[in-house]
Amino acid sequence: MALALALEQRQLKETAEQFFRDKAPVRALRRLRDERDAHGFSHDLWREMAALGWAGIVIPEEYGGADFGYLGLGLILEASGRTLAATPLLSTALLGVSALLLAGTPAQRQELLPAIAEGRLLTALALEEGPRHAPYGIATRATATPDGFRLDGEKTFVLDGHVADYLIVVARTAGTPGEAAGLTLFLVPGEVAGLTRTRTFMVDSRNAARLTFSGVAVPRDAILGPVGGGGAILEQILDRGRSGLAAEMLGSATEAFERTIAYLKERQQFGVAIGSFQALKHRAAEMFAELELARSVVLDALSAIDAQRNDVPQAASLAKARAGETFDLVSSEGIQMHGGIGMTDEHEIGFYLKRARVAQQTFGDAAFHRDRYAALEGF
Amino acid sequence: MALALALEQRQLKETAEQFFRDKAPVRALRRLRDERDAHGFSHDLWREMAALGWAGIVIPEEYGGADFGYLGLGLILEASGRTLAATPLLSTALLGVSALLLAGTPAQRQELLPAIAEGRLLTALALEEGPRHAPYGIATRATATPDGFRLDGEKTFVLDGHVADYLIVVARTAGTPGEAAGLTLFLVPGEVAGLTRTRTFMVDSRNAARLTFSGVAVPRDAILGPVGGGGAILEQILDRGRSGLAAEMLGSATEAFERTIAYLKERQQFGVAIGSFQALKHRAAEMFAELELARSVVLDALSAIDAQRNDVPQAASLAKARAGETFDLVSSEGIQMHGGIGMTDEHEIGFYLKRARVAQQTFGDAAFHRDRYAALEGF
Amino acid sequence: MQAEDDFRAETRAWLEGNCPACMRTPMQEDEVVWGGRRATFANPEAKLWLDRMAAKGWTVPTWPEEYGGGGLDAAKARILDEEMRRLGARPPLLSFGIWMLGPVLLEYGTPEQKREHLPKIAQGQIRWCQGYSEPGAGSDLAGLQTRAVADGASFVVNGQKVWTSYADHADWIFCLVRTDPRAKKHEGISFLLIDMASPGVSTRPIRLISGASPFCETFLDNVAVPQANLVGQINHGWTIAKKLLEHERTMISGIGNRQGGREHTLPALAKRYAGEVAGRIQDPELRLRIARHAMDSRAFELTLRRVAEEAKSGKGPGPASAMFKYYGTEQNKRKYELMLAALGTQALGWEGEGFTDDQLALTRAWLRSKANSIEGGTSEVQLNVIAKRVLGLPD
Amino acid sequence: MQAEDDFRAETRAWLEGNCPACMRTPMQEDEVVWGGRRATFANPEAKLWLDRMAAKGWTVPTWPEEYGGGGLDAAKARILDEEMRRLGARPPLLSFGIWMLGPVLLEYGTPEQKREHLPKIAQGQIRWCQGYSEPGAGSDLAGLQTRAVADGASFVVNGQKVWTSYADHADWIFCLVRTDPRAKKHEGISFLLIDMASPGVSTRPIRLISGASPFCETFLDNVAVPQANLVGQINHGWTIAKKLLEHERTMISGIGNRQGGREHTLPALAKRYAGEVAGRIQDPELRLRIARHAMDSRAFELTLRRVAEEAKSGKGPGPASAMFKYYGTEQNKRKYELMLAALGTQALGWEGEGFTDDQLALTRAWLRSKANSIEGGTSEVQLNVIAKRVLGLPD
Repeated sequence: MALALALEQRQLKETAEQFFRDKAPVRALRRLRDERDAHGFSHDLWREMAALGWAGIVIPEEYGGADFGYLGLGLILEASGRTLAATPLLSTALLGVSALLLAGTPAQRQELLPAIAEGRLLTALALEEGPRHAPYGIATRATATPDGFRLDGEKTFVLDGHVADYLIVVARTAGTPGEAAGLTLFLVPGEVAGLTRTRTFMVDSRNAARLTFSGVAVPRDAILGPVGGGGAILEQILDRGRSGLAAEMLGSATEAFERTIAYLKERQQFGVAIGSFQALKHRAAEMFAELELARSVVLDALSAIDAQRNDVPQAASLAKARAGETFDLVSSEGIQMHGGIGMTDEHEIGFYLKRARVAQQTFGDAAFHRDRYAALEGF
Repeated sequence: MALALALEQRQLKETAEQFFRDKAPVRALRRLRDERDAHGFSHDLWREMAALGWAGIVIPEEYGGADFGYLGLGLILEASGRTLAATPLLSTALLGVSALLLAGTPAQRQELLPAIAEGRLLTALALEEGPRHAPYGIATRATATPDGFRLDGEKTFVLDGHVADYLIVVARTAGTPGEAAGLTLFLVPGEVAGLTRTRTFMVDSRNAARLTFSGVAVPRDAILGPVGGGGAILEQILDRGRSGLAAEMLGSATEAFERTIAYLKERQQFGVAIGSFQALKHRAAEMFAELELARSVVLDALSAIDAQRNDVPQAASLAKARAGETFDLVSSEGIQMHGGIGMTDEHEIGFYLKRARVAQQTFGDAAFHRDRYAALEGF
Repeated sequence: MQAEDDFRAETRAWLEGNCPACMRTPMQEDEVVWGGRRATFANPEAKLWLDRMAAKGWTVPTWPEEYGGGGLDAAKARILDEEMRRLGARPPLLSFGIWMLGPVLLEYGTPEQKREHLPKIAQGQIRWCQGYSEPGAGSDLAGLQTRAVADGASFVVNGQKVWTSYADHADWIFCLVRTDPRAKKHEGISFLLIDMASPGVSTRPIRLISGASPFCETFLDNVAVPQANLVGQINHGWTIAKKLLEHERTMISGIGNRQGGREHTLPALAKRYAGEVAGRIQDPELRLRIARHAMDSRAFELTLRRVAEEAKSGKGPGPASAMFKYYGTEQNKRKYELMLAALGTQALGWEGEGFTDDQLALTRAWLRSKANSIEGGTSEVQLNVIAKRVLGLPD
Repeated sequence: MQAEDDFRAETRAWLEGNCPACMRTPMQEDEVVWGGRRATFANPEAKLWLDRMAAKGWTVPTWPEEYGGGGLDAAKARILDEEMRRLGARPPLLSFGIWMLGPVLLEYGTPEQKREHLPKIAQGQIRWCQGYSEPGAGSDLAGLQTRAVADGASFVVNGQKVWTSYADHADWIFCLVRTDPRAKKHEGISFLLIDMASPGVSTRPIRLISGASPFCETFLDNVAVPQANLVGQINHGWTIAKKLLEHERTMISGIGNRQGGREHTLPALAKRYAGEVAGRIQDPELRLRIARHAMDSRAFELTLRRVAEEAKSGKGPGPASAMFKYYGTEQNKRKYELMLAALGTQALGWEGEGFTDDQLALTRAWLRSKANSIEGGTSEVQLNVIAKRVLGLPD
């Protein structure tokens, strides 16, 4: 296993960092917010990313992808995290592609993966139904009909759900909320009779949709993976999502940290740079250690996916928990160490604080993953 | 309710602090340890304390006590904690007296309380059976016989159990371990057929005994409180014990803190006192805040007992948890801030570290009391 | 004690008779009466209530009657406070003039200054704001650069203040200004009163990460201020400033406390959003964190009470206010982080559909709470104060 | 690669043929071979194993052959290490001479010094200890006061060293001494080798809070040391000292790691002592704390690996060793605190009946762990180093 990056990977990372600095700096996110952009991200930017091969970075070459693996995708997510770039990387390049790779039929893959790689098609994972991550807490029902299934239920916090061309809907074909068994995944077009989509405005200036399914009819070939056995696939999709999101959070936390360190060197009070105060120094050094550890677990989780290791769940939970707590810490300390100026909307450090908490709540917070890790490790 | 001390109480506290500084400094504890003292405390010291009225400080005047209440006893415990004085205050003046006051028959009180007040009689609470506090985890059986009961079982970590004239034994007359119902308290002489007592040497240089009861016969008038209903009384005894122990820990933590602050002012490195380093200053200031909060909750818990408030359980859990964590913190930081010299047996700060962990484990650690507090508060 | 019992009876009767019914309900933020030239009242009763209280001097009960106060001693003032609480009566008037400037003028003001300014504060005619911080002088407040140069009977003031709360609604501002740039930095500062209607004064609101805020930037551009508006001695303003900072610290440390009522809802919210099993919050880590917070809050509340009691018996709180400021604000921040953990994505809405008003307010309140440990002296400054003034650790 | 494959095959065969069976089992602390004039061996095989390895130069595989080393390059040394691990072979010799003094002499020693001292280290004939800290010079190591005054062909040394591990069993000591008391404090220090059999050297063991310890105080009373025993230039000893400190830091940061095997038992211990329900540790807070610790340990272990890999590809660890020292030792302390929480009063015995040997050893190990964040540079010093040398924060 490689935790140190190879040359090719380091180059990708540098290219990506430069790209986001140039094309999607924090002020681009601010503009999306201030203009209440209907989509919540820039389609032009996404097309440029697709042209660079990033939309299809984990897609096999036979479907027009770059086949660069999850570590490669993680590096791009990390770079995007530095500038808090709002893109469909998570919803589409990571979650949508993973679902298709893990469970798609050849026909489904052939239909969707090339279009995703070209940046022409967006997906969204319609999972959550409550305010806190609960992968098995699904009440949305899929009722068998002569032609397929009928979907009824409500979904919340669906990233890019209002613009996705295809929704990957987690519904229950059997069992009761709380059970892993009885879940089934469906590929549902974004525009379909009976589906209402409402865009919500989140504190991190990203979007997320609420979806209402009332009697949405889906054909049999919309089933993604085994009927009633979607739980195991969902966990695999989520672990990839968690690892990729951890990479994004790592990038954001690293950037927030570096900005804070720069401010500590620059800001003068009592005739000296505030970075000369030992209490702040020690807190900065502790954050450095946390970031170093976060970097290792993120790389390990991504490598574990690429190597198809059997400890992917542990590695993903470790990465998500630690990257999340590190980002929470660094963004909170970022505000405190910037003082009053950091509290103003004019300054950018606050955007990191806001993003940290939304990312923390996405796919399970640190407490969720600590509990899961302990259970996976048998205690 | 009074959280600020009245003049009379402040005087008692000062007297007690002076007494322990003179008569039972830390080096007295060291001597007890180095000489492997059979009792683990000084009987002479206890007689002096009794002469000052402290053995019977919560005993009503009709039984020869000072009737000064639990706040008074707490002040003496706090003072004793400053020098880590090993005395039967906890086992006898607090736990034994509380048990008799709460559940004793007039005859039991008349027989024992005056002797306790005079310093002639020691008691011990024989409760625990495992390494972690579990008031209802009692397996020791009390089987009814024609003349009374027969006790069979093992007890561990019985403070002063090897020297006590009377043991207050928590045994099960019904039910199974884990249940509150079915517990009964018994007053058992320390020297009785079928009872084996082994003194253990704890890391804090105090003593605690292991007791084995095999077929120990006790008469019916040895029952303390209602048969099978001892659980509720036990909790009341324990809450008084927890509050008193919290007071002792507060004293110890305060002393460890003050010694550390003095060292920060005295120890020179890099040409300045190490107390001028801001990182240490901030940690010292945080400890100060913790100590202030600990002081308030300890006073509140003691006042709650004296005022017979119905939130004694919450107040006791709050006091025990917070005093314990504060003492843990301050004693750990005490070692760290003293550096190498603090690690030597020659220096006294290490005794505080050792006492902190034993006191933490006595009557439930902070985690136990957080869980209990939440349950008591209905969540 | 008879006098006090009589006073209590009179007060109770007067309040019963004079406090309008709608002034006996909990006050929303937009119903606060701040007074001033451009005073607004949510309803006519609010104005009536202010006028009646001001007439008795009870907007500032302990100030001398000659300056518009009630002339009450501490015991009677406490009785008035208790009786108002008993009735649930709203404070008729809130203002920085009452909290901050008034006490300063009473101690340091000239008779003319007292006569001029105190009655207007008491009656809510003039609204004051505070001009302390500057862009380059935050924690290092004494590093302020706003200059006041004597010019005949006036000072000419130039500079920029920041974090001036409600400056855009205030009539006057009390300012720290540098009058001797060559003196040591704590020694060249003076305390000046400035009419914001003077030419050269302008303000601009500050938008926070939580959205709109009462804070402003205030620009002073060749503002002429009569020398009569100097409070205390020239170049000795720092003494006044320090006193005011302690007031401010105590005010802010109360934040967690004032909103104390809400904390009790944290377990309830957690049960509702995170689920409950057998009466317990389902998520074990969340439950433990909430228990820890509840215990810390209770301990903090008991400490506030203990120190207040000790203060009564002669031991003043002194630098302990730094401890309260530090702990109270950090505890308040933790409360909001726990709210977020409990409510998950429902506490992360910004605007628009999908969230209740309460949920959206919570998001903003969480963001706003991050300033608690910065404003009124950062947590770091408070820890420095404790280390130095309470523990006596060397510089 | 052929050469390496050949070397691996040869090495494997040699080890198979020469490592006694009882040297292939895990080593207890009292079985360590430290060498020296008064060397002790737990059994004859231990001596045989040392002699055989020393004859091949494999007690110090990378040292030059002329000084008793194996003359292996890094690749071959790694192969030897791997093959020894494969077999479970014990290290034939541990010593401060190998870890610390040897590398210094190789870099700074004169040819005479190398010829005199290195072979004796390699063969375990002389046991060394380190004389750095002094009672008044802990974190401020450069504040040391032990004086060495040139007197003819000798230095006369006076002073006191502390925390000299195993000084009571060592033959020689390498010391930092002050040779120019008027120079700036980092500039008047020299690095001196002292035979502990010299008149005027005495030692006294230090008892720790955990009981007996290898640490000593070492007193130097008019000790005459030949000038030929000066390593490097006079008054330039600080350069050597800094290099050695980095070695030490790295060694100590491995503590948590070396004992890593045990950490996996923490959940098992917690289940046994604190109970389990449905496969979970019963106490929810203990379970969470153990989970947090297990995750932190895994993250730390991955970081050690990552940085080692990056070092191979050219990016040296550099000041990152301070991060490892800091985090590793704090993590080790947390481990023992968790052990105590899990085992309750059974981890709080001091001696005598009522506790198993393992339990009593745990009590002592917990106490001993408190020194981890003090020895080899305190945690505070490590954080200072990170802030300054990694983050570039100003003094």
